[in-house]
Amino acid sequence: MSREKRINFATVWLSGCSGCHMSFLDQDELLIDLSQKINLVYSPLTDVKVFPDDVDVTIVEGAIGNVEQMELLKKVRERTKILIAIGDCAITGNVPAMRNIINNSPEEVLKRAYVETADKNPIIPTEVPKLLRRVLPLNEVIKVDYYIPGCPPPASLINYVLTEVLAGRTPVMEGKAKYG
Amino acid sequence: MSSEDRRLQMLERIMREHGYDKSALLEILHMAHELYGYFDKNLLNYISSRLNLPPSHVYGVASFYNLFKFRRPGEHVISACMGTACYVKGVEEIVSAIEREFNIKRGGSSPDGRISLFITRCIGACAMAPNITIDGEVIGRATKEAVLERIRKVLGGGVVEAR
Amino acid sequence: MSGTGVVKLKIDGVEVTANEGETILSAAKRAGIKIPALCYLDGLSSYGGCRLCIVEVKGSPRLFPACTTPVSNGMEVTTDSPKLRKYRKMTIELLLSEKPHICAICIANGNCELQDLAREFGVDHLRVEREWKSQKIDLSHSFLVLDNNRCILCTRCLRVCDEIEGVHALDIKMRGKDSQIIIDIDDDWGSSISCTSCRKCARVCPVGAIYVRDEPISRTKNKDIAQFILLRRRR
Amino acid sequence: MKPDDILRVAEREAEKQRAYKSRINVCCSSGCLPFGALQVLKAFESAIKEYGLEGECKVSRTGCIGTCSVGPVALIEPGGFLYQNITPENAKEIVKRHIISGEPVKELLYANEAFFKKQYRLVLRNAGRIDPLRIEEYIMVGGYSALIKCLTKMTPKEVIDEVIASGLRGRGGAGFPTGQKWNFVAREKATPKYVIANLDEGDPGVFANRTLAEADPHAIIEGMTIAAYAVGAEKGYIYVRAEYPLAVQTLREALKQAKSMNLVGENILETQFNFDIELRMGAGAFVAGEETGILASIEGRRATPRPRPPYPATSGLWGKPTLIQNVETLANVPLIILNGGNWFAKIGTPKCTGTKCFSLTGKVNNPGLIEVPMGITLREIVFEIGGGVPAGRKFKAVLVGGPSGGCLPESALDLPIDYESLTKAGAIMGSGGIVVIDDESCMVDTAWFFTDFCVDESCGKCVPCRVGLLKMRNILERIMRGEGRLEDLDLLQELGEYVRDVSLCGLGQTAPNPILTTLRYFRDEYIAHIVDKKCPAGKCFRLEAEI
Repeated sequence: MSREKRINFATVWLSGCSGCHMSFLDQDELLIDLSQKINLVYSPLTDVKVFPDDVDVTIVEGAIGNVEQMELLKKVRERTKILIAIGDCAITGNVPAMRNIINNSPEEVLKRAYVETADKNPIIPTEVPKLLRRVLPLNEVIKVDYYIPGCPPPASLINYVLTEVLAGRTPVMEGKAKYG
Repeated sequence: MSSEDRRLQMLERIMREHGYDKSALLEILHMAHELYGYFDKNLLNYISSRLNLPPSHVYGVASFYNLFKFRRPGEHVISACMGTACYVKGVEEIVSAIEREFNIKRGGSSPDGRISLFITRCIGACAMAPNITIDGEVIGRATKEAVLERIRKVLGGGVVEAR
Repeated sequence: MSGTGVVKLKIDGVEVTANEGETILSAAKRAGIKIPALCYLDGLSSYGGCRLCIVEVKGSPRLFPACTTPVSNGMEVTTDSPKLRKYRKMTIELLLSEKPHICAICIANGNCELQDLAREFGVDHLRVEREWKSQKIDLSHSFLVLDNNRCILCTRCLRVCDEIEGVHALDIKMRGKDSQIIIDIDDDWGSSISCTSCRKCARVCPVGAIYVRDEPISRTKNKDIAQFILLRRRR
Repeated sequence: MKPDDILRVAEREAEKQRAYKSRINVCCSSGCLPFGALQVLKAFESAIKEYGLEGECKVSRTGCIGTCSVGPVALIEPGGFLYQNITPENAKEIVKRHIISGEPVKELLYANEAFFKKQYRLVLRNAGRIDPLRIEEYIMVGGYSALIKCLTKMTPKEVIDEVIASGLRGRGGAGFPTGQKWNFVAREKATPKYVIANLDEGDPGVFANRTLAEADPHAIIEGMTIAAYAVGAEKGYIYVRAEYPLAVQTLREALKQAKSMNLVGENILETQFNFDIELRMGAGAFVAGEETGILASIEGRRATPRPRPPYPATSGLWGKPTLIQNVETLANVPLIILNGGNWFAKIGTPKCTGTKCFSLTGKVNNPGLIEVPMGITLREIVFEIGGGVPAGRKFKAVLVGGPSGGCLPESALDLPIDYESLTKAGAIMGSGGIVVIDDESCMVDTAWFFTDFCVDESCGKCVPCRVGLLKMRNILERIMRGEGRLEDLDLLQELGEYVRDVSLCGLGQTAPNPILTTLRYFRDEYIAHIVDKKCPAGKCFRLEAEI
């Protein structure tokens, strides 16, 4: 396959543990097939700093927890044709969103994390992106085209969905969408 | 006889009149609520043992119905009707005004425990909407000013008596 | 309820013979037709609350819960259709959104009927916002745990406690969105006077709301327990 | 007592009443009481005494006359002069000028003839005309003669046939044919059977049943006893909202009287027929008005409905055959028995016979309780009887059928009132609430209010109602905060249809109506909130923005 026919592919990592990216890599030898079809234009695995224009498919791991992530995600959406939410954090908020239980209050969350439970130097950091009041799943902010649930989703499921999407088909999720 | 004993005796009489019939639970709860003004766990446990009903059943039934309170209400009770007509005619504004002036939240009591503010379902006096009930007396076609004034009066009266 | 007569009906086009008074769910099960259900459990009374087992009956615009609707002669039942599928999917979606269900940290992960249903119906995301209010977790019992954050209010625990164990230690307090499982007069489980610690509630809980501490959930769960005891008693 | 004794009671009472030249009926219903009706009653009484007219003019406390917005009111007979906004001071004036000098006090008369013109009072035949606390007056105006007729001249089957011929349908909301329901219960073999009179009128903005009970409790009791005779029941319950203390009190007193005259109880009127009635009070749960919810509540349980079938007709109270009927339905029954089913069937429309009581409230000039023949249009109700919206405001919508009714726009006003037309338009008959909404109200906010009501009143048993409705309400709140998205409208629609189709009971099945109808008729208001971030009525966006 010539390089021209390859599609521009990106992966994005928001509030998540990177487990979904690990699972993505767990596709092992199947990644070789995949690499024939894609140009990896943006990813935590690359050193690209700015999310490029004209991306065909982007997979996004993690929930939206702060304003920086919110901005990035909106940019990603604008510049991507097909956006796939990968993993429970991106789909439901999952573990990162458990902080929502604490009164929807970032101040209390920060206090809990950096003051109450600190062994040394109990100080709330100031040079980090501002937290949103609530951690949000992707589809509460932008339009998501496909979802791959799981914590993390098994490599086989990731591969199935990508194969279908790259082939222009709609993946059938009945019997496959397992949270957790 | 203490008033506590008297109340218990009356409750016992009502249960006897109903033949300690389990299906009369709601009637008996009504009576107990009227006598005590609210439910606490001891009272519900007592009813459950007298009627030989599981305690969880009694608590489940009592907490299902809105009319029953589980906290001692304030000295004066204000209830705002949230029926459709009252809502359309702006009862919400009156309620917010009461909340602000007396530092009280709907469903709760003022910090000094002198007044409670409840939201009730339609009391059926829709043609006179909005309706606010203060200590059992319905004020129809209520205005914010009139209601606040009335509450101030009711509270003021209490202070005079206390002296 | 159980009559002596025999009725004939069609379920998904298959001719089925059933006893008068029998439910559609039970008749379908014998015919090998699986209808999804969550609050229903063999051996317990039918509740009709989860609405997963809704089916279409020819001639009626209404949908009927298969677990409570008795069969009748000549009835034509459809247990699967695009509409039913869409509605069942919505029910699962709503249940998942009602509480902060986080499979990743749940003891029942991998042994959960709600999780299984989500997979079966392909509920791969939620269109409605999830509730993130924290609810009471009762850890006061020496080995039983009640985590209201995971409860789907199917009432299997209530029914097994009332109908099989014969105690009725559990019930629901409040109503609507505020409904919650309680023990006795909303007491801590550890101080309950009526609970016999028989753990049947944990055995039948379809999710991870009631479980035995430090025990693998696969060992705790036993969906057949109610039916098993019922049959033993009839012996 | 025997039937003849009852007839003699009527004669004696009539004689007593004939001695009076005039009669002042003071409405002491829940509507007029807060405005000093009792003081007015006292003022009339003392004025009559002062002028020494005790033998000529009878002052009577009665139930509601309907014009609740101008209370306290009093009706002076003969002539049917209706006085409004009476105070103790002008009560004396009325006695002086009207009773003594025979000149009606024009400036105090209720001048709005349109309010009564299109009404047709069957159920409310005695409301405001007799003293509800005196059974003798009810008997005098023909009360209990239908029961006598049934017990002495008709078989239960004939009674049912008459009701079937009348075409009467349940007034509680769904409109199921009453006679057919009676047939179902009558043919059941299990005993004992029960009759339940449903007076759990929980819909906000509705007070028709309460008014009926306060004004004419014996009509309910008589209808109920006839129903019991027809279906073979021996025990009945009247289930009343505890929020209606005066109705409870009135019914309690009326039951006592009926029992003392042997019209309820054992061997009624010395026949073999036994029927006892007990009063049961609700405790603040809208869902307890649902057929199976009411059963659970009377049995002393949480008022959670259960799936039907089995229907209460086969398996109701304690698993026994049970007839559940709204009190308004029951109050129609004595008339049907006395005048015949065919007479009744001529009133209203062919498919929807008789009349319906409505509580007309909201932004309308003449709010109150009305009774109209079926088939009348909403326009006639709102603009003729109700006198339209107050000056300076514009009509926007009318909500028909309580919290789970539908919000209908101007274009639907020519709809005839009957079960089918209303359902088709997205509303329901419900228990008869009509709330007029003007341009000051926001339709999104209005839909939110009703949805919020149903969220609070949901019993929590089934998922669609417990969770689905809550999510719908939350989406509305998002829209009202200015954070709505256009996709929300499709989601609301989908959720609404789901909750309607999948919910266990009538509450859930109709709860999405306010949202579904506002989406259908007032979509532009939703879009204004979402796209322009504007509330056309200036009501919303008061909730704090969240993110």
